[in-house]
Amino acid sequence: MKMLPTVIANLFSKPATRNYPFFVREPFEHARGELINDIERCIFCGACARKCPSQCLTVTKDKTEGIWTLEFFACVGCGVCVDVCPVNCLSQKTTHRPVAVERAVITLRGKLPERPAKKDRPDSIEKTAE
Amino acid sequence: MNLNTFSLALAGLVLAPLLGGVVAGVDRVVTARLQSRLGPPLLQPFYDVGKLWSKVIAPASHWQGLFVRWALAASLASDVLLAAGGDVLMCFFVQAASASFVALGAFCGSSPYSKLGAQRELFQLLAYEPVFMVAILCLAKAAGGFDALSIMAAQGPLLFKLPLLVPGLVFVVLVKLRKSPFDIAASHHMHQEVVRGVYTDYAGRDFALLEIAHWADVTVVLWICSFLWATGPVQMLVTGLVFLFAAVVIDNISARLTWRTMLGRVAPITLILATANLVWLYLE
Amino acid sequence: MARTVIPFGPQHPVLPEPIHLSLVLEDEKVVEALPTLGYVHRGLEMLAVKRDYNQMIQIVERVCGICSMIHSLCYCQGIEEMLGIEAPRRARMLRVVWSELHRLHSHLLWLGLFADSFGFESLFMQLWKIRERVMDLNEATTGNRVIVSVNVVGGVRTDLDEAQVRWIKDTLVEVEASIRSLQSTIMNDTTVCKRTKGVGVLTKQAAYDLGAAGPMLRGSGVAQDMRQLKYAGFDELAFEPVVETAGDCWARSTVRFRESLQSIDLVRQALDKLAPGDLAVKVKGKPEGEVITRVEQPRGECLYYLKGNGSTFLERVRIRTPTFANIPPLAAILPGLDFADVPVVVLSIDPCISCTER
Amino acid sequence: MIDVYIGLLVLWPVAAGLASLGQRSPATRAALVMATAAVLAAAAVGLATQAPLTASPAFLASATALHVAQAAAFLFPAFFLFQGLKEKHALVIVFALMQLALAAFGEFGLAAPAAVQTAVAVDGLALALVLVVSLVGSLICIFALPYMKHHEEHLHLQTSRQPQFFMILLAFLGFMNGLALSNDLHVFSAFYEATTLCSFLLIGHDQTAEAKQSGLRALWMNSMGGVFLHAGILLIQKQHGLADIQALVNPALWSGMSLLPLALLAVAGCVKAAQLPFQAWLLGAMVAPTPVSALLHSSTMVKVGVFLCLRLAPVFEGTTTGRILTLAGAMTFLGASALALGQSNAKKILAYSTAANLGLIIACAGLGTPLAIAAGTVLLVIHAATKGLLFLCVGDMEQAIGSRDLEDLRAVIAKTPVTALAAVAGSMAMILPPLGMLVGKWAVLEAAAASPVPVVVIAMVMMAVGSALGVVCWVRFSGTLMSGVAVGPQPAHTSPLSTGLTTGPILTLLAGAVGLGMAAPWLNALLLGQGNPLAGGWGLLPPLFIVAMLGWIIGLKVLGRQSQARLATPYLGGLPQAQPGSYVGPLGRNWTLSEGNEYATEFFGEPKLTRLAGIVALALLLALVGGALL
Amino acid sequence: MFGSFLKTSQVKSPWLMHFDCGSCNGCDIETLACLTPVYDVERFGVINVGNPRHADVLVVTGTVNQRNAVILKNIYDQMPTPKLVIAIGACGCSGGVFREAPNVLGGIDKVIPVDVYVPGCPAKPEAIMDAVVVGLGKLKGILEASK
Amino acid sequence: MSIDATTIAPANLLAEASKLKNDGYRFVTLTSVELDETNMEILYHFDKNLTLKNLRVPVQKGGTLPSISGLLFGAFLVENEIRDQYALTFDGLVLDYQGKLYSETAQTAASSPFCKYHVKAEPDSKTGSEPGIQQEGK
Repeated sequence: MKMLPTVIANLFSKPATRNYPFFVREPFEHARGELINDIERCIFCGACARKCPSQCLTVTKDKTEGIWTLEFFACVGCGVCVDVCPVNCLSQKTTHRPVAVERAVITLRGKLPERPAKKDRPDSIEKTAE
Repeated sequence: MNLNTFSLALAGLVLAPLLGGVVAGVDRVVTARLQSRLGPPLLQPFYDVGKLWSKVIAPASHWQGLFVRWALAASLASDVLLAAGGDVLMCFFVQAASASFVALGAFCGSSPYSKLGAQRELFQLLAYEPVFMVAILCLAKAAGGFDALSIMAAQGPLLFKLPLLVPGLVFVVLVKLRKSPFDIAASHHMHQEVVRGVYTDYAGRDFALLEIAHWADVTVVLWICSFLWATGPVQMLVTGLVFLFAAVVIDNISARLTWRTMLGRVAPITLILATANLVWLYLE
Repeated sequence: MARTVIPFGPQHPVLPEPIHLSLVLEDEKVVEALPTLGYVHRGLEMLAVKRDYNQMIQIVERVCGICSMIHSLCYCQGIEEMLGIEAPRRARMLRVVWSELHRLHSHLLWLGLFADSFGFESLFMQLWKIRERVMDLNEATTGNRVIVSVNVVGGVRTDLDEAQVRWIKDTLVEVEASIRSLQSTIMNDTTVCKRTKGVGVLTKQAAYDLGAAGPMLRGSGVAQDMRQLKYAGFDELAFEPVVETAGDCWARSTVRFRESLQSIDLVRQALDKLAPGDLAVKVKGKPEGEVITRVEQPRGECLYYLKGNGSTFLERVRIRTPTFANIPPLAAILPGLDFADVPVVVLSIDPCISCTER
Repeated sequence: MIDVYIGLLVLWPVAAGLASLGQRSPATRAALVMATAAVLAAAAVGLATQAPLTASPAFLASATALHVAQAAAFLFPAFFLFQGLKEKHALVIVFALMQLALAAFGEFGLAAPAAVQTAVAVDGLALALVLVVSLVGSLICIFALPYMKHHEEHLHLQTSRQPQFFMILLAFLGFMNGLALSNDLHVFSAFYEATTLCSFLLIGHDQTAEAKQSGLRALWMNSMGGVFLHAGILLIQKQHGLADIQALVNPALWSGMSLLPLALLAVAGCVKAAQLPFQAWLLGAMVAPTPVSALLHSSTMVKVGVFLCLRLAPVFEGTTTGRILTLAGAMTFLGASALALGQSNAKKILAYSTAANLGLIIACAGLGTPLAIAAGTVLLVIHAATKGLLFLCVGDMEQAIGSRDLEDLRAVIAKTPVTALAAVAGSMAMILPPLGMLVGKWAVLEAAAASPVPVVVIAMVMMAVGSALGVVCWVRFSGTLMSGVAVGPQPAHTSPLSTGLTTGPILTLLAGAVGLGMAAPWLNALLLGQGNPLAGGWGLLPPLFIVAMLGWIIGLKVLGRQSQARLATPYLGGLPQAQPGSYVGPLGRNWTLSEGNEYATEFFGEPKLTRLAGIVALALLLALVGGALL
Repeated sequence: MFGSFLKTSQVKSPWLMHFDCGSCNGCDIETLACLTPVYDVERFGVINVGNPRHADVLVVTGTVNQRNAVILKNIYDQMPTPKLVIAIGACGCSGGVFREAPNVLGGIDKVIPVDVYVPGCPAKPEAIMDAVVVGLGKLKGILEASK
Repeated sequence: MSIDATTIAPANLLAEASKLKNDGYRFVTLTSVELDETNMEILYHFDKNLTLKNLRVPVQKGGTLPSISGLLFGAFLVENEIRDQYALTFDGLVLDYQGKLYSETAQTAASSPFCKYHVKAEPDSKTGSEPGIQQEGK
């Protein structure tokens, strides 16, 4: 019986429901959503791939082209890669990643920079561990 | 049996379950609003039944299809009886038969939860049946006849003669609507410790038919409750809705009790109140 | 009398997480109950072989989504101890803010699930409605609703600005009012008391001997709370453990209810003591040696044993979570219960199976 | 012709019984039993075509017959006394001595009553009992043929005791018919004692210690009933100088007079009908072979009690004695129904249910209105058919699986489908509209509601609760039989006897129970004749029937379609099954899924409830006698 | 008309069943949050049912391990057709951060076919609602095709 | 950094544990640590007034320890876990899951998922090497 005032108040007030998807709330400023890579600026150093806790990023290079692959189904959105990116080409949108009906990976190709940046030097200990 | 009675009976057969469906829809919308939610569309129960109807699933028992249809037949028969102005006590017995078939079907199932639900359904039956039966005896005594027509023809609202019936009838409505605190055999929101209780093993089209039977039951119960103020169709409708609203509110302000509490406390108390009212009617 | 065997779980609607209980009933009274685990077991302690100690922060955060912040806090404190560094004061205060916000949302979540276990749907809805405000606080300040990912070795990643501090305080005033409006329902409502009082009683002695933790222990009258260890910023905050003595489900829910209000108070205290300063210290060296750290999770005492060998990879990460300690007491109190009370009692330990099995 | 019918009904079974005593050949015995069944059925139907009627066949009306009856009043107690002395059973001795004393007082201390006008009066009630005895009783005797053969094989007897058994069984039917037909109180009382004797012998038939003890219990209780009966008869003789039952049952005769004699007769009826607190003898009778239980419960013995009360019912209408009797009957209905719910022994469930339903009939008798009497009579007939059916089914299933515990009978439908389904149909006939028992219950309630006295209100509430208890009990009973998965360790599987002699009676009784059940409204109307107060109510039954039939036809069609369907795996919290009836659970153990019914022992525990209900019922019976004294 | 009503019903009444298949609780509580006042998926007719026999949509959170794979498969088999499976969170989609843990087999599509994947760690309630809508669209397509 | 722990022999374990229990210590948990190819140690953690007391018990791989679950029921779960993960057996477990607490396949010394150094149980027919300790993992 103690709940009576609360439920009656609920009946006569506006429901708390946000009518998503007809009404979408503005996302919070710092929300960590979809991970995107401005591939033009990427130097394919591989720092993100090494630091990623879920190992969902891979960076491979051939002679002229760098390939940045994101297995986005395994991405946990922690933002570690964004933090370690030396050229700030990685960023996170404030909106969540849309749902998908099939498994996929995101593969971005870009031109390699003229000279590898200094931070690209792999850490020997971590390398052997993987 | 004249043509008039026949058409009334037919109307009961068709309209009563539909009315029950609308009641279920109203219930869900009001429940949602009490919980500060927007809630489903009013016709959601009909979509649910339509969906269940088109599902394909292997039965849990060879017997369940049979019992579901018997339960539906009994529920509809009780509607027909009431609509045609028949004997309310008989209508009540017919409805109890429907509940028995539901429990029997659940016994035939293979999941332990289904059988536990069946046991609890029976305990529930044991708790509300006497109260409901005494309530009907009271109504009949106060109105001077057992048939629905003479009860509806009673002079003035019966509520003033039968105030002690109200807790009992609310109890019956709560049990029948499968609402807290008495949703012991199966809860109206889709889960509790016995999963879906007596409904656990019913699925697909059988479950859809059972839902329709449940609507028919709810109509009968609310209809009988509305006899407390049967001075006209509108008044009856309002009385029925008041009972429905009371049940929905109580559902939202109470926890589920156990069958031990229901059988040991609530049922005796409501029964004693109803009996006191009946004795009072006789002493008058 | 014939006995009924009920396979309760792993998939069961009142169990939020998979755990199996084989219940043997007689007239709906439990005569035998045996738990089975392993439906959430991932073996993530062994990921220490494949992930360095920094990446492990993200792993231990995901031991359990609900207590994620406090797991990483415990882990980071352990690594910091091994490295011989201490997080700056602002970082420690911020850790208190987020850990208490986590405790608040966890307790509200639990109170809701607990209400659902005895069929009180609207109370569940109401509590989760309030909880959404706390989730908004989490998301707005850290970027994620649940797994906030704020801890790093040596401090925190995220800062709060003045506007955010004010907003948190304002929101908490409303949240506190809403929670208090439900106090009488949770603690005094007739039907609720009927289902919780005297159900699943664990005496003080039994709770202590069986090694119960957290609200389970405090509900039985033992005033033990790891926050008394004064980790993070608790050394500067006024804090007294919440204790109830009845030892039943009611006592446990009351402890959690009162703790959620206490958490609001602690967040306020921490925000008031927030002084400008660094967010993290510079990390030097590699973890080496053994360390045990303990923190208080929403569910109770959480213990981390870490062993480093001087490389970036830890030798051993051992996590003892509160639910792991609470399952033996649960197994001890189940026999003799009404079947209808089984979910209530199981929920009353606030089972976090993903913590337990890791 | 009528005299011939009556003669056949009463004398043939006794003669056939005596003939069977000398017979050791099973074939001849079978032939005798079958012939008796045929003769009884034919004679009963023949009599029914002529009813209502009165007659005075020589073997009941002659001076010799009356002398035999007078002698019986001494001989039976003397035999009981002998038994009591032999077994050193104090209560048997006491009641036998009391009976002897009463018989002596009646013989030498009182003036002889006025001569009875007609020795036999066949009205609806008597005819109902005759039909029940001759049809249901005969079927049970036929069922007993294969059953007793199997039973004795099971007991490994050196010499068969079947000749004695069938002698008593058949004679019992004759005595019952005599009791139903006789219009002379003294002849009636002689038959009454004869049934006591028969039941004593049958219950003790197996001669185990338990059987003997149960037999003696039945003997002392029923001779106590005999004491009440004799006392009542003597009082009537003293007050009115009457022994003619038809003349006696005249409300005008009793206006303004103490109903004490009738109250005593009613108590005698309650004892025979195993009403609380006298239910113990009927429960004890469970140790006897199943045909005996079936006979005692359905067509003989207990029906004597309700028959006696219904006979006197018109006098009870509107009297305090009648109302207290209604209350006592309703109390038994409530108490015994609750006791039945707490039982797992299938035969005990049946026994308590019998006591309960007879309580309902006695409540009808107490009300005494034409509607109530009609309802009581319908209940009597349909209860006999249904309970007979249920007992035969339980007996058959018991022999198939070697246990009579409901928990062991779980899922028995897989082993003995025909019998199990018949049992389910029987239990449905106990509770479901529009079948007979329910229609009877309905009529009782409406009859009670017409009574203007608040005391009856309490009886009505008791009936409401008892009715709900009955529904729960029977749905659970049939649900258990039909349970989906056969589980738990099953008792040793003995060979079931599936001869035509077993299934024949079961199926005939099934047809009777359901058919009569369906016909109940018309049966009721037939008994009530003109001025049926429920005419309006009956009118709505046809559409109900139509809807019900439609549902049943569609349901059966679906059953036919689904009966071949592949079944879904059971929902076990997501756990898969290693093999049907088990799952792999904790400790790597293979957990057998077992099920047990809930008996809610804290509400329906036998010892506590028996004491409580017994005290209340005893108080009511004391009030019945005491109230009549005032 | 009856036929079209039935078709409409099937996409207007998705009863979902949630199975926690070794999730860290993050996605679980977000799934539950969907049912609560602020998100209230009952607007789309969604009810959280506890029994596979009544469920239309199986919502799975978490990674598959040796023990729960059997349960997951069993629950999926017990659901009536047509049915939808929604894999929630990084773990449900691929095993997420735990892919390389000793007792993890991977995402739930290792055991049962998945209709909709919801990325995120944990997936936001809005994303879960999106998944329900997308799944129903897919179901509608299947129903149209079967006409 | 190291922790304060008393090393005791397995034989003294029960006596020590019951002494701690009588002194009012609360059982917290066990920690199993793999030291090298052949050796492990189990740490027993007890708590009194927020102070931890640790017992360090050395044990051989695939060896057996006395179970303290009879004394402290709360220990049964963690002992089963260690049985599962490190294939150490405990004598007198009150509830023995037979190494199947977390998965259906019983763990043996040869297949203990949490050991970096696995014990090879059977001779490998291909290489013909003898059963013995073989280093795996890193």
